This record gives sequence, C-alpha cells and structure tokens, in this order.
Amino acid sequence: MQYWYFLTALTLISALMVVLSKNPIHSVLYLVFTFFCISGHYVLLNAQFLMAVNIIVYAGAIMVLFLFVIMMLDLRRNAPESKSTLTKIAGVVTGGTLLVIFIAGTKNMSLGEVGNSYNSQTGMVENLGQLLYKGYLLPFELVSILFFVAMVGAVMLGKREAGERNF
Amino acid sequence: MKLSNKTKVLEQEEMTLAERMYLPAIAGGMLTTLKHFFQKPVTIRYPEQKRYLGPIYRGQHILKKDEQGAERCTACGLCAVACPAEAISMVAEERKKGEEHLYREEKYAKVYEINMLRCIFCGLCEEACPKQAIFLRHDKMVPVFNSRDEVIFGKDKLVENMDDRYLREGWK
Amino acid sequence: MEITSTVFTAKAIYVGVIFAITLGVAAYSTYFERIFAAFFQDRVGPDRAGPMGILQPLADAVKMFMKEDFIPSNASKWLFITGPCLSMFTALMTSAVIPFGDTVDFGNGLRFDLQGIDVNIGILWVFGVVSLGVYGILVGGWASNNKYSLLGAIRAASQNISYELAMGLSIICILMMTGSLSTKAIVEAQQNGHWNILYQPAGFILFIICAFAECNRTPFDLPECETELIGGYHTEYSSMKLGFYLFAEYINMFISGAVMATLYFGGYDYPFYDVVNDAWGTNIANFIGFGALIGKALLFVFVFMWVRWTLPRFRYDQLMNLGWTGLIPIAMFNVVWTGLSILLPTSFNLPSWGSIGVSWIGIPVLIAGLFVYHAVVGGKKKKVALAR
Amino acid sequence: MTNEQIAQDLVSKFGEDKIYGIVENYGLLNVTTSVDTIVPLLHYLYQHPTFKFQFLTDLGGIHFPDAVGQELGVIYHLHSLENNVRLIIKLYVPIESPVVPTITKLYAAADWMEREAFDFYGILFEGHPNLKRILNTDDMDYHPMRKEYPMEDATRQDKIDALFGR
Amino acid sequence: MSDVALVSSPNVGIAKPEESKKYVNELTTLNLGPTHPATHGIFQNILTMDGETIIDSEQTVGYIHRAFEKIAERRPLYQITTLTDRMNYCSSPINNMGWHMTVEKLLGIEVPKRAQYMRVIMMELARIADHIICNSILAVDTGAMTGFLYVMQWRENIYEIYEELCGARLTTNMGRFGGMERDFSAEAIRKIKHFLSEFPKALREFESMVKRNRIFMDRTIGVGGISGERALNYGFTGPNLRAAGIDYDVRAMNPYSSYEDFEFDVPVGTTGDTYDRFLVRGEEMWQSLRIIQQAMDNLPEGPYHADAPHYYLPPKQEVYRNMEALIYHFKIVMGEIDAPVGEVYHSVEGGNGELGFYLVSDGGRTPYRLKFRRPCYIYYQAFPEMIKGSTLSDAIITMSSMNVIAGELDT
Amino acid sequence: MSDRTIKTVEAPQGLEGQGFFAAKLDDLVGLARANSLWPLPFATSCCGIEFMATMASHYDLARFGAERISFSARQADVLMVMGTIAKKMAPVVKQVYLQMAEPRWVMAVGACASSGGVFDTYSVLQGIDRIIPVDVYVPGCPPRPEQILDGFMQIQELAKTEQRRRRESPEYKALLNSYGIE
Repeated sequence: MQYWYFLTALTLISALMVVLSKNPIHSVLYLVFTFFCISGHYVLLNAQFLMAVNIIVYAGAIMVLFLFVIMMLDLRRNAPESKSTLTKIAGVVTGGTLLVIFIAGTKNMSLGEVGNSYNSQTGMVENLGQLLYKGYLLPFELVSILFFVAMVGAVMLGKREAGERNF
Repeated sequence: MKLSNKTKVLEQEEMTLAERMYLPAIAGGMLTTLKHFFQKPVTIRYPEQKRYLGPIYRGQHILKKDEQGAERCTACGLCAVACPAEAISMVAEERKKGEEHLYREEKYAKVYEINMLRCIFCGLCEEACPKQAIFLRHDKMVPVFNSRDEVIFGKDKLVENMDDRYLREGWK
Repeated sequence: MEITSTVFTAKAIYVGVIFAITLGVAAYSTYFERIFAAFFQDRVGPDRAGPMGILQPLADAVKMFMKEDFIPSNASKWLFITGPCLSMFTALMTSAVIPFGDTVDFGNGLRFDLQGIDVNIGILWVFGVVSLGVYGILVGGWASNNKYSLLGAIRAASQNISYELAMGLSIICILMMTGSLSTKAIVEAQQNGHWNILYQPAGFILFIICAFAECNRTPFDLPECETELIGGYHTEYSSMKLGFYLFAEYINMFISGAVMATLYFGGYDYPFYDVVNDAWGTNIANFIGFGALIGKALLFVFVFMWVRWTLPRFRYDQLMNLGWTGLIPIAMFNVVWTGLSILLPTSFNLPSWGSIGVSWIGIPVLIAGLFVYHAVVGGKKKKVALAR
Repeated sequence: MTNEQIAQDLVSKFGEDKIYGIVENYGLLNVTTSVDTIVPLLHYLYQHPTFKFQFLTDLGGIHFPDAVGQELGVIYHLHSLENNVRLIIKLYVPIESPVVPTITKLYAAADWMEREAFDFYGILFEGHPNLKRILNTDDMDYHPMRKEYPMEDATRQDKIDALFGR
Repeated sequence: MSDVALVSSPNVGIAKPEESKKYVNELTTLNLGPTHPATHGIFQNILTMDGETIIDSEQTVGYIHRAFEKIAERRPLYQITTLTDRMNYCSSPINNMGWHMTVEKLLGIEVPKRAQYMRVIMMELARIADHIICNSILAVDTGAMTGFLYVMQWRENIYEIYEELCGARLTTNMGRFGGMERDFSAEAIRKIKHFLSEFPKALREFESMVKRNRIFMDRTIGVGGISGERALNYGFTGPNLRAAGIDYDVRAMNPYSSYEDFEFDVPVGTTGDTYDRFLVRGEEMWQSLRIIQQAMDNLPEGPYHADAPHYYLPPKQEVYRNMEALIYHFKIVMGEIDAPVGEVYHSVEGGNGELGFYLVSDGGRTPYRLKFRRPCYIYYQAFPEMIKGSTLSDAIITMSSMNVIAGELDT
Repeated sequence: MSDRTIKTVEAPQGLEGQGFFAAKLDDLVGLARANSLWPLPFATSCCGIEFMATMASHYDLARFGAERISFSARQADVLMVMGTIAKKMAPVVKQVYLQMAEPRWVMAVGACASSGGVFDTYSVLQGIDRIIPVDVYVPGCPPRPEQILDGFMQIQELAKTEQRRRRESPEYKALLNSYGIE
C-alpha cells in the first residue's frame, strides 16, 4: 500500500503542476510524468500490458506530438496574452459547476470492499486478448473504423492545396 | 545553346528498380568501404615519419655562405623589394678592412631580419637574389611560435652554420 | 518465488554488471568508431593516448568532466540539465528486459536468470522506453534556446515517431511466430538454430532500418547532422552533459544491437550449444551464450559504424516519405506474408523447412510487387516532375 | 561580324556624339559612351538580331583623378556568346555627381557588380534595388579604391619603411 | 534615343514573391553563417523560413575581403602572382597562368610550345584538384564522409606534382612571364604518369559510391536548379552554366595556351540542378585526364620559357658573370620592365568558370587598374533564387555544389 | 617505413609502487586534455584547404585525439583560425572565442591569421592577436600540414603543462581583460 500512496501523491502533485505551471512546455512535461505515475498504478494492478501501451501511446507518441506543436508555436516566447475578465468569469463558473457536480456525485458514494473479486491475472496480455477478440470483437472493430476515419480526416486536413509546393 | 562542336550531353538516367530499392547501391558502397577497411593506411605518422618534401620545397630561409665561410649577401635589397609581403628588412653596411673572411662582397647586411609570420614563402626573394645568398631550405620548415616576440628571425637564425651546411641537389 | 535477500543481491550484482558492460561497451564504442572510421578511410585513427590509443575514451571522459560546464543565459536551466539525463536514463533502462543468458544454476536450488526482469510484455517495454528516448533530445534541444537545436529536436521527434510504426509492425511478425511478448519466450523459441532471421528476412531488414532511425545514426542522423545543424540538439551543450548525449547514442546502439540479436539472431543461442553443454555443463554453456549475445550485439554495433562511414544522409522529407510510404506498407505486407508462412505449412502438412521457404518466397514476391508499382506509378511521377 | 561592323552600326544608330573613343585593344573593341545613352545602348545590343550581346561578363569602376569632369568611369564587358565577340563599353562621370543608371533590369548579374563599383568607387547607380556596400564593412566612410586613399592598414607595426623603392 | 525599346531581358519577367499572398504560418529567420560548417566559414545567409522551407534569403559577403585590386595597383606585375594564387586557392595554377597569359598578351611575348603544354598539364591538374574538392565536399555535405577521403588522397598526389615543379603545395606561385620557371623533372613526369594511371580507379570508386546511390540522387536531383536562360542572365560560367545546358567553355571558344591542339568534350547537363553540376564536374575530371594524357604523349621538346631577356629572369650563373644579364635581372626584380600603355582583357577557364583579368596599364611598374572577373562572385548572387522554396538541407548542398570559393568571392 | 615506433603519451611523473600508482591530478587532467583536443576549424581561406589535407588520410589529425571536428563553439577546445580575418570578420571571431567553454586554446594558422601576411590592406585585420589571445602561431602561407600538426602538438604541450587552476588565476583574468573580455 505504501507504493500506492506514494504514487498517488506523485500523480496528484504532477497533475496539479500541469495546470499550475506557467510555461506550456513544463505543463506538457508534467503531463508526461502524470502518465508515468498512472502507468505505475497499472503495474500495481498487475496490468503490465496497459502500462506499456499507456507509455507507448500517450507518453511516447501523443505527448511528443504535443510538445512538438507547442515548441513550434513557442518560438518567440512572448508573454501569455492577458485574459479578459469575461473569460475569467466563464472559467470560474465552469469550474465551480464541475466542482459542485463532483461533490454531489461523491457524497453518496460508499467505499466497497476491494480485493475480494480482484483477479491478479485480469490485466495479463492473454486475458486481455481473449476478451477483446472474443467478447468485445464488434466494439473493437468499430473503434478501429473510428480511428481509420479520424486518420483519413487528419490526412485530408494536412494535405496541402493542389499547386502548392509540397517540398 | 550550342556554342562549340565539342558538346557532350550528360543525361540524368532514370533510376532502375534496383536503384530505387536503395539496398543494392548501399551494399555496393559498403563493399567499397570494406575493401578499404583491409587496406593499408596511407597515413604518414608525422612526427616520427617525415614526408618527402620535394627537391625545391620552399621552407625556412637561409643566408648562404661561400666555401670560405664568407657571407654571400651584399645587401643590395632586391629580395626586400621583391617581397610581396614586405617581410624582409635589412640595414646595409660597408665592409671594413679585415672582414674579408666574413663577407664576400664589399657591402654586407648588418641587420637582416625576416618576419616569419609575414612571410608567405613564395620564393620570390630567392629568385631575386643576384648573389645566390638567400635560399628557402627544402629540408626544414619554420617552427611554430608561442609568442609574437619570437617571430622575427635575425641573422643569428638565418645565416648558414658552416658545420651543418645546406646543400640543394635539386634545381638551381 | 519470494524475494529473498540472496536473489535480491544477485539481481543487484547482475544489474551492476550489465550497467558496467553497457557503459564500457559504449565508452569503447567511441574509440572503436574512431578506429573503424580511420580504417574505412585509409587512416590510422587515434594512436597516441596509450598503446594503440586505447586510453582515448578515458582522455575524452576526463577532459569532458574537467571542461567548463556552460549553461547559456537564455536557456531554460532545469530542462537544459534534464535533457541529457533523460537521454542517458532511457538509454540504460532498455537493457532490463533483454535476456543476456539462460538460467544459471548455482547449486543448492539457487537458480538465477541472466535477465533483469522477465515481464510478460518484455518487447513492449523495449518499445515503450525507446519511444521515450526522444524526450531527452526534445527537451534538451528546446531548452538550449537555439534555432538549430530546436530544428534538430523537432526532426528527432518526428523521425522517431514515424519509424516506431514500422518498427512495431516488424516486431508484430515476431510476436505472431512466437505467440508471446516476453523476450525470454522469444529467445527460447529460437533455440537450436531456429533463428528468426531465417523466417523473417524482410522483417529483419525493416527492423534494422528502423533501429538506425531510432538511434539517429547515419543515414538518419538528421537531428544532429554536422553540416546542416552544427550538431543539432546538442549544439549548445558542453562538458559532460554533451558527454551524456554522445554516450547515450552509443548505449542505444549497443542495446539495439542486443535487441536485434534477441529478436532475430537467437539471443544467447549459438551453434554447438549442446556439445558445450554436454562437455562442460550448463553453466559454462550459458556463460558462453552470454558472450555470444554480447558478440552479436557488438557485430551490430560494427554494422552501425560501417553504414555511418559509407552512406550519405536523407533529407527530412525523404526520410518521412521512406518511413510512411515505403517501410510501413512493406511492413504490412510482411505481416500478411508471415501469417501465410505460419498457416500454409500447417494446413498443407509441409515439412519444417516449409515455413522458411514460404518466408523467403515473400522477398521475390515483394520485389515483383515493387516492380509493378514502379512500372505503373514510377512513370507517372516522372511525368509530373517534368510538367512542373 | 567584325568589330568594324559593330562600331559602324552603333555610330549610325546612336550618332557620333554619343559613341566615340572607338579603339581596338588586342582585338577587343572599346567604345565610350555617355551616361544617358548607356541603357538604350545596352538594350539595343541585347536585342539586336545578329549581335546578341546577352552576356554581361564584367562591370567595374575606374578612377582617373587627373581627368577633370571625367574622374570616375564604369567599364562594361559584354560578350556575344553566339558570335563569340566581346565588346567593352566605357563611360565617364564627374566625381562630384557620379550618377549612372543601373542595368540590373537587363542583367541580373549586374546587381553585385554595381554594388561593388559603388563600394569601391562611390559610383551611384540610379534605380539599383539595393545599393549598399558589399565587400567592405557598412560603417566605412570612404571609397577605398579611389586613388587618393592608401592601401596599407594604418595599424601595422612590424614594418620598417625606410627601404628601397617602397 | 527613345526609339530603342527597353524590353526582352529574361530578367524583366521575373516576379518577386507576391506581396499579397499571406503566409499564415509563422516565419522564422535562421542565420546561416558566417561560421556555419557548410558555408566553409565565409559568408552569411539570413534565411527566412517557414518550418524548414526557405521563403527568402539575404546574403552578406565580404568576410574575407582583402582588397586584391587595391594591392594590385601597388605591386609590380610579377608580384601579382602571389595574389592570384590566393584567389581560387583550390586551383591556383590556373589563376597564375591566366595572369601570366594576360601580361604576355600585353607585352607581346610568344610562349614556346613546350611551355604551353606544360601549362595545360598544370592547369588541368589544378582543375581536377578543384573539382575533386567540390564534388567530394558535396558528398560530405550530404553525409558521406568516406568518399571524400578516398579522392583527397589523390589530391595529395597532385600537390606532390606541384611540389616537384615549384616547391609549394597550394599557393604555388607557379610559372613566370614567358613560360615556366623550371622544366619537368624526371620525378615530376613519373608522378604525372602515376597519377594518370591510378587516379581513374579512385575516381571510379568514388563515383560508384555516390553517383547511382538513390539517397544521393534523391538529395541532389531537382535541387537548386536554374534554367539556362536565367543562368546566362546571372552571368554564370563554368561547370555551373554548363550544368544548365549551355556549353560555354573558354577553352573551346577562345582557345589559349594551345588548347586547340587537344581533343576533349565539353560536358553539359540538362536541368541545371545539383546532380547535373555534380555530373558535369565529374565528367570534366575525365576530360581533364584525357587532355593531360594527350599533352603528356605529345609533349614537345624545346625550351620551357620564351627567349625574352627583358621579361624573363636570366639564369643565376649568367647574372653573376654577365653585365647585361645583371642589368636585366635588376630591372625585372625592381619591376621596371617596359610595359606598354594599353588595356588588355584575357580570360581563362578557371575551376569555376571564366576567370578574367582586365588590366589597364599606364606604362608604369604597377598596373593602373586590374579588375579580376571572379566567376564565384558573379554567380553566387543567384543563390537566393536557386534555393527559394526548398528546404534547409537543399540550400546547403546547393551551396556546396556551386563551389563558392571564399577567396574568389571576396578577393 | 622503417621507423614504426609511435610516440605514445608517457605516463605522468608519480609515485609508483606495488599495485598502486599515484600521480598529480593536474598532470592526469593535463594529459587527458592534451589527448582529447577537439578543434574548431575557423577556416576562411587557403589554410582551410590545407586543414582539410591535415584531416584527410595522409596526415590524419585524428591520431592526436582530435577526431571530432566540432563546429559548435561550446564543445571545442582549440580554436584554429585559418585564413585571412578581415575587419568585417573580426567581431565574429571574437564572438566564437567568447562562446567557447574553458579551457580554450587558440591557434593562429598561417600568415594571414597570425599577422595579416601579404595582405597589408585597409580591410584585413593584422593578426588575430589584436582581438583574442593566441597561444600558438603557425607560420606559412599556407603552412604545410606538417606545420599545422606541429602547432597542434605545441597546443598539446601547453595543455599538458597547464595548471588546472590557471584559468582562474589573476594573470589569466588580466590577459583576458587586456582584450576587453569579461
């Protein structure tokens, strides 16, 4: 359990730092660190496959792209433009609403017994594969189609207009 | 435009399939380098091995003496005039009685200085000298310097040492 | 198995040994790179520092430690320091799952795997850590506040992401054949000469190309190419922080060599293992296996160097083009063909070499396909070029 | 196509008061012209159906301090590649107002050549897109190739000047 | 003279990038040089880039401006050889001999055939040395270091030949007015023959490593191209112009130093891109080898310098004994030779193109004005146009394939 | 090729005994630095071409541990200024020198860099020692590769004998101050 507390604390701190740090690059790096901590949680749950995939996909690919984009934009390092009062008010309202919903949702929650039904083999690759390709084959395939559509869309967006020099 | 009858047009040939696939050309290139891997290096390990400098290499200057050990230079100043870098300076003086064994001609250079950092080793001074007094040694390079104070070579460093005479077998 | 203190100590010693070997190999890779480069170029290479110049890495290291540690005034200080550390860290992390040898028996029922951890996602671990390796470069390049560094960092990021795909697809074929993600299982499946290279020639070529790209070595050394970016991401680094970057590159080379040996060349397997086993016992045979793996990895390091001193480098867009439109389709074809080579022999009851035969037939099929593509599309492309 | 033909054609086209100083130096035709003629002359030579002086070999300044009113000169070297004939055109301007029209619109190569001539001699090329110093530092306040300026760096210390012929 | 229409230059139609077209992307400026490794330490390009695509570039040159033309006005004619050496230092014998031929034209000296052939051999060796550097540096800039070192070994061989003849490797100060200062020694002839027999192997090996390698071809084909018409308008000469398809070669059009005696081809490219420049330079090396072979085979016997006592230094023994020779010796060294008043233009085919010398003599011991036509200086202005729209990597290999020599660029 | 013995570095003076060897740290560091000098070739003209020859197979500068030609000033140890430095270039040279990390050495290769050489003109800096401190001058125009190697070995000697703390000494600071650095 001490691992769990430690990891959770780290996760929360780094997640907070994502929001609190001024520099977007630092934010992204904290976010990467958060993903690491979450992967740590996966390890504690013996879900090594999820851990690896989380690192490969989120930390290794998506966040690299995030960083990439932010670096490209941040070339001039100009000061962040001051937010208008309206955005501030809107932010407070949205955040407050979320907080209220969150509190309302957790108020009646009771902590059940954990561990009784826990099967340490759930997260193993074989079990995951069995589940995905047997029980949930249709959703799996649908998701893949969704991804495919998204990819086509990205390609279409990224493609330059005809006549423009493409290197 | 065709201007001469010697034109030879070099066409950029299309890449063949093998060339498009990268690997054959890469393999060929790697074989070439591998061949060199096993060849003997051509390196001359300099401080230990000296390279052949040629019979007329233009190295450090020397003020020649004749067979009797008298300096050949007559301080005519042609070398200084011919020097494009204006690196040579000299002060001429009349030979006094009793100095015939030291100086061959009636006038001699009392001071003869070459700024070795200015010198561009073009060899024009050697060519200009009517008395064959100054030579650029083919067997010795000017050493490197650690400070600016060492770079002007006076007669103490330039005049030939009779125990270690400079001979040039090559041209001239 | 309970974690007893003996096992823990043994693991610690083992990890220490592996780190020492990795660092030593990396240090001497710098020396051997110089020597090999010299040989390829008809030179002699460093020969002053110690006999044959073998103290050269030591001299370099001491010099770097003693050099002024310089942080540019406009740089982001902490990230500037983090960059090389991350590079080094991720480079060293990979070796945890590589099985450097079979189980060694110390007697008294004390058996010990020559492997850091045998997780059942071993190869994914390698993959994940490798994909993190780019952070060091990215962070360092950005923190330097130098446009050349930034360009290098960005090139590194996009290049690594792109080549990971093809790399993953080529690994998938191995997984299909072995049926496990565990590196140990992959190696064990290749024992007695059934090396994957025989079944996966195309996959191996893909993998080695991607390994070049992931290690940022020529012909994919765009992030640091000297003539364009003056060193790319490490332009602003001096002292040991630079040393970390350079070191990390060599560690990566060694580790990727070890991975390639594990995946395609039978890991610690070597010919006449049985003979040795019978003559001198398992432990000796396994230690020889350990040496065999290191030897194979070093051979790949040599190939890395050989290629570096032979080839020109790609241009950024060509590299992307090759990755996305060349390697990924071929890798997909390879996945399909691997499926065929697994299914066909079993369905037609071919003898054991049948699978190998089918795999190798894939290569002419692939070339034929490329030929058709070349004939159909290649000509069209040329016309477009002329029209422009 | 001989040098005489070119000279005659030019004189008949532009008149003797605009084209003068026709000499042949080592087989190379030299003509001198005036500032207002140079652009039409070069265009004429460029488009001429047989001459086709379409290659600007070189362009440089020259300084004659003694020729009053004509101190600075510009020398154009033209080359007709198809006929393999070269032609040198000169023009002179007073040093007080060294203004010459630019020919960068005709020859792209003239861009830097004119900048060099400006840098060295201070000849102002009217209409040049980017007339500023090219080889020397921007803060230099004289035009070093004019005859009155010394060549030597004033700060050289290691020279003994009291010698022969210098 | 308003009846002359001011039109019809290809330069007129070239539009600047449209001002109206807005780049939505953020542009960065990148300072390339003057200490960037690919500029070989000499000139600056300030690139405006959109990502890695170059939108515009601004050049600054003059970082090693040494005022050659000013120095030339203060030096006797024979000392100018030391300046021409340092102009295109990759092929200094060509510069030397171009200058000597210019002066010989002014003085009216007829050079004997043997000296002319010797000059041809030296000039072609220099051309090979120049092209070796350019082509192999192009390979280095694409990342292939090793081929560079293979051919550089043979450049050492060329330097050894220079050393045999004049005693220096790079800044040779070779040749004198009226011929050469020395005849070929037996060793020099042996070395040239060795070079002729062995160098083709090395060159072939170098070409096999890069010429048909797809990585190299992809890097160079279609990169940094320029059309023949634009190239002419920009004053291109030499291999860069020939790569654009125009076979202007001074050796073929205005033969000097008996180039008319030799059989050789003028290679031309088709598209004017970097690969064509590489091919043209490569082929020119083969043609140079052909010329050297012919010159060595037909090397005439006879004197290696003109019989011109007013201009050519007498032998040292003569000076010592003969009063007349001594007087001539003094006059020549002092620079007091009787140069006629006049203007002379002479051009040779240098490593980079037409290397011209425009000498205005007022009869004094120094030139009144000496204008060097430096091919680099003239064609380097086209660089921004050639790289517009390409990537940073393209710009770098375009630069190295243009062979911009700093000494020649800035004099 | 009779003399095949290569002079490798000699072990530093120290106390040698059964299984132990103690040397002064300064000497060791000096030795290490001397054998790992990364040059920054600041090649502007002819001497740069000779530097290529020095790097190339026949002379092979790499033998002295200078394999890695470092174009980034931060990583270099020796600034090799080769070729004419015009007054326009002078601020750039100084900038590069300032960017280098300590310890740094400067080598002026060739007549132009050392003294201006044949170019005694208004546009050429008469020696780079007017703007930055120079440790070794190599004469020649251009120097032969042998001479460049000589100069390089001279720098190695300097590196070997230099006190580790020299760069913090007041004399060194005074030297830099005389050039208006820091």
